[in-house]
Amino acid sequence: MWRAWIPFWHAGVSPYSGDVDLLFTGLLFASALVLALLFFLLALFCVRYRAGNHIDRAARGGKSWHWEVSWTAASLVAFLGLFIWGANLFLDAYRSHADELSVFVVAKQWMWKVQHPGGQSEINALHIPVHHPIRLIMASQDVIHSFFIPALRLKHDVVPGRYQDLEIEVDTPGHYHLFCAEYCGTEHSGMTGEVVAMEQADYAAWLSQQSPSSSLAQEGGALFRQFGCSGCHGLGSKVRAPPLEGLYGKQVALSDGTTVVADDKYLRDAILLPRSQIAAGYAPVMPPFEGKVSEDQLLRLVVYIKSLAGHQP
Amino acid sequence: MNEDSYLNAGYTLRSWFFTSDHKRIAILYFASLIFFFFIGGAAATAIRIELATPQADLVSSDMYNRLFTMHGIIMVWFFLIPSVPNTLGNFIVPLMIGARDLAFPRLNLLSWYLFMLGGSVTLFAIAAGGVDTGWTFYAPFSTLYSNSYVMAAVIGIFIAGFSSILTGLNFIVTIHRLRAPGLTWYRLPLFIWSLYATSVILVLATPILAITLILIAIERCFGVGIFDPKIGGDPLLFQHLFWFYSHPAVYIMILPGMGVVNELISCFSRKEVFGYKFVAWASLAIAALGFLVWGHHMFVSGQSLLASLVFSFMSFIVAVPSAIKVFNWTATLHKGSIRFDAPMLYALAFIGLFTIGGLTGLFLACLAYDVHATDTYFVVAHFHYIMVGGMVTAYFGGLHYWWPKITGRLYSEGWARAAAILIFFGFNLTFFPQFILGAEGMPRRYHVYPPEFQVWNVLSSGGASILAVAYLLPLFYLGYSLFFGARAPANPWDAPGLEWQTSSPPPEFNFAVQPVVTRAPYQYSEAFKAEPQNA
Amino acid sequence: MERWRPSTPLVASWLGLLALLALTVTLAYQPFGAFNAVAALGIGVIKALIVAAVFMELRHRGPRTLIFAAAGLFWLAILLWLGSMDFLTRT
Amino acid sequence: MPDGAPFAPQFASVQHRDETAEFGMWVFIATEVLLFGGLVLSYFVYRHAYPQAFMAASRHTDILIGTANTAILLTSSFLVACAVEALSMRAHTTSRALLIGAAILGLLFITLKGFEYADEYREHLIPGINFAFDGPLANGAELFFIFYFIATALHAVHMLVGIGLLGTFAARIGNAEESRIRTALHSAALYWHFVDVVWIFLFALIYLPGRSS
Repeated sequence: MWRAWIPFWHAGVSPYSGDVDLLFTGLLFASALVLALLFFLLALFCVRYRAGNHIDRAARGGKSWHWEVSWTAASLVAFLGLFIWGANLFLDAYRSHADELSVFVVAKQWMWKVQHPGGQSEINALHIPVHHPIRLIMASQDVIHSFFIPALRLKHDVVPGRYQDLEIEVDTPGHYHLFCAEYCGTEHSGMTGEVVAMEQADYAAWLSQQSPSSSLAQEGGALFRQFGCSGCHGLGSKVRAPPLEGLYGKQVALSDGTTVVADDKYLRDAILLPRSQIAAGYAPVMPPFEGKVSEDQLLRLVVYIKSLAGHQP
Repeated sequence: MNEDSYLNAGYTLRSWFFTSDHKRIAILYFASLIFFFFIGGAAATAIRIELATPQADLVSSDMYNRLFTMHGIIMVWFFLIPSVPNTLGNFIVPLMIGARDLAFPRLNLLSWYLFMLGGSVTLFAIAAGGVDTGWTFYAPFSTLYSNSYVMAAVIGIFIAGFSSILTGLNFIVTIHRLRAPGLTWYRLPLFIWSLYATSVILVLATPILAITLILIAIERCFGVGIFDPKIGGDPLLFQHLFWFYSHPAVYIMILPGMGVVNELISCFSRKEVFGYKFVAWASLAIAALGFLVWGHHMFVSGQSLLASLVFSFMSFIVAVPSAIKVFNWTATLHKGSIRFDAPMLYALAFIGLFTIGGLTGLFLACLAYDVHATDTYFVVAHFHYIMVGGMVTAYFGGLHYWWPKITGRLYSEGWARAAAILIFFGFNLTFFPQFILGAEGMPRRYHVYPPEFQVWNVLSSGGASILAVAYLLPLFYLGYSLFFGARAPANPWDAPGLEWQTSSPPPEFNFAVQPVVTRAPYQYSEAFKAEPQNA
Repeated sequence: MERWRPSTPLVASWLGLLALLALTVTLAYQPFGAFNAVAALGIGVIKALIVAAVFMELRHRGPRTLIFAAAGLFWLAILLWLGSMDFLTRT
Repeated sequence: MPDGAPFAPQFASVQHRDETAEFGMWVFIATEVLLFGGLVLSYFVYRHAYPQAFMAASRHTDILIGTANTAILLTSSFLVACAVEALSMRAHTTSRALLIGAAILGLLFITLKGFEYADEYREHLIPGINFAFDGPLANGAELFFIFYFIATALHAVHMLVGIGLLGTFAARIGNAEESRIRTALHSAALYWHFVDVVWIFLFALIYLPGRSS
């Protein structure tokens, strides 16, 4: 590929990181050009027009606004080009792929807790298979953190009170730094870990080694009964509550006439602050669970409801 | 020293602390700022020593967090924001526009007292145990989690904010109302234009900081949070409010520096500034556009994609007037007759360093690259190139340039040039490695870091020690000149500005007769020599 | 002391303001849906304009004062526009 | 400052000084607009996020006191405008009486506000001190009341400053140098009208939403 011809070029560990590096190279090249021109002119003028140097200083030719207009226009065009390049790539990072794998990340002072759908959990580490898009669904238990993998040129803040997600994909197996990039208190610089990218087979082996007692969905199901959710949402309950089977990913009509897609964020909000978005045709009777469930429990409940997606209501 | 100099108008403490003379108030500010600069500098020194090794060895994590918070708060609110406006601006603005004082002299004094009160409360917060939120005070960490002296710091900054507002108000009114007869807008020196633009930001952005700090204080005091996610508040709202102030505040910190550089470049190349009107309006364009870009601090925070796109676009646009200025300064040198006195060395250093800072700003405005670089040392290096490489360098340049006018004494040119060169090299050695650290992904505000980053950190710390020495030098030779320097003539640089038409140091009410202005600024050419401005 | 009577514009503005106050409270109780908010803020703007023009004597002032009176509002508009843009367009 | 001169040395004339002072007050008002502006942005952001809660919470405010206070403040502004006009006609006694009247109306406003706060305390509507809001909309309502208390308290602080200024000028009319008083009163009046304008908007944001449902 032609990028390999760029001096000092290293192939990135993912297609996206390679694109960002190319953008960086472009920015660097443009800046170097401007700087070189500027420093050359500064040096030239300083030497040529130093006081005492006998040289023609007669009135300049040409109108000054010609110069003004040209360098203003030149800057504007160059900036616009860089904007479009950067914005285009940025929107790329937010595209999602159909076959992605969901992994939950809970940030708290001062650790990263990762939950795989199969129930495997790990601290300050994230094991993923290569060549497979992974959707990280992230929540913070306390303050704002930021999930940063320099090798992938990606980061995203984890703001408390909402799910935030980020898709990553790694092509080269290896260990990569994971940093918290948003200042979060005393041990901020200790809130680091590693992303371990493995070949598919190794990853499968790693998953089975972890031998969790139950999957996230099963644990969520247990919580679902423990918190008494099943009393109303369960089959055959007396209270009329919306059925959750087959809900995930569908359009939900709300009482105020709008519709939303029942995604992770919606489920999260519906559990914590149920009455902010009431499903049409139901009474607003569900108590809010804000402050009653931790982010860890919450994500299990969400995974459980997700796991009901294939069931018939 | 001439008998009627403002320095001879009284020798009692009362004549200083209850003065309404803008020149004396400038001196009060100047003394206070030196003090704050060295406190902030001491914190920076400790940080750089700690970061020479990857592990924690000098201070604990809590202490480290307090150090960088203190460095940020002191340097931003108690040094950079008031630096040029409140010292050089206070002193020079009325002189430059041919006025006898600022429009509201007692308000000016009140502004200094507010500044000192705010500074004292902030110093109390630091002495009592420090603040560990970073200068950005991000909620909910600052409101619900930090157990340091956030309240005191917030109150201190809140008070200092009113000092900024009063100064800005005073400048705006003064520049509108007190210009000498004949001094039309296009005859104003560009320093005035840039301070005018700065004042507009001071007046319109600082109140948002005030209200944001009130909200933080209330959330901390009563535990009820307008930003608290537990009751549905949004921490990002805090960031929007904070950066609505703090991004324009960056322009508060650089526009006055640009203003100073205009004066220096034109004086030492003996030429009028190229493209005067473009440079003048570029200042106002920066002040206005600077309000439209704050969201570029939040590209990875989870704000909407559309908002990110708009803010990125505006960030590129705001770079255009800065580029215009740089090109115009360079063009000013063309066919000049350039002298390399110390102030000119600072001005040339400013152009180089500001351009590097500005160009790396484009990297950060560029969405996809910002995702990688934000909250890393790349950002740290970028804004230090603007604030230290730009503003502090310009401040030193302006200080040397107007030193004879302010004190009536001449400093040692050799020492001054040596210091300027040392600052330039020390600065680059300190901060250029930080670009590399950031590009490689070292997050900012990290107390311990992976060992592979050490080599660049050691270089940076080494540069910082040179920079520390270089910043101490002026203290000595300028201090020496106060007592033993040669007497300065009224116009040592042979410059046409009104401030040079009165004696050095100026008399109490600046001008014996009201000056009348008959021509554009920066008329350095021989043709105007015979005909003084004040005719 | 000579006799002094308030000038007509002052009195008219005062009565107008009170009338607008009555109107806005009345309208608030009518079920107009989203129009309620528009009416409340619209009448607020009219009242503010009356106070600014008559009580604050802006109608007698030149462009410089008008620019500065408008500057605060202009920057407020920037704050509200760009500030709420994020919240209105989040997904 | 040289004694005896009617204006400070940086000015060329009394008129120059007066125009400068008025201009300064306008710049100050621009600052104040933004001070309240930050709160208004918070209000709109949360009102957009919790429209139902904001309406429900708004219905818990006392529209009677709110409307009465608006009328009081509008009238007080009117009196101050009259006082400025009267002073320029050299009707000192009338001007003083009008200022005292305006200040008393201001105090009445503060008093009513105090009663309103006391009512809200009894109804458990003060976040952080005594807050209980039944029903599903508690969170949004709490955000509304946080805004309500911060905005009205900040406004009340401005009122108190203004009342102090009006009282001072009422006392000084006729006792101090005429043109100085006129300039200063003119600036103080601008400030008082501005506080009035702020209230006009706070009234629309706080008391009016949700009345029809």
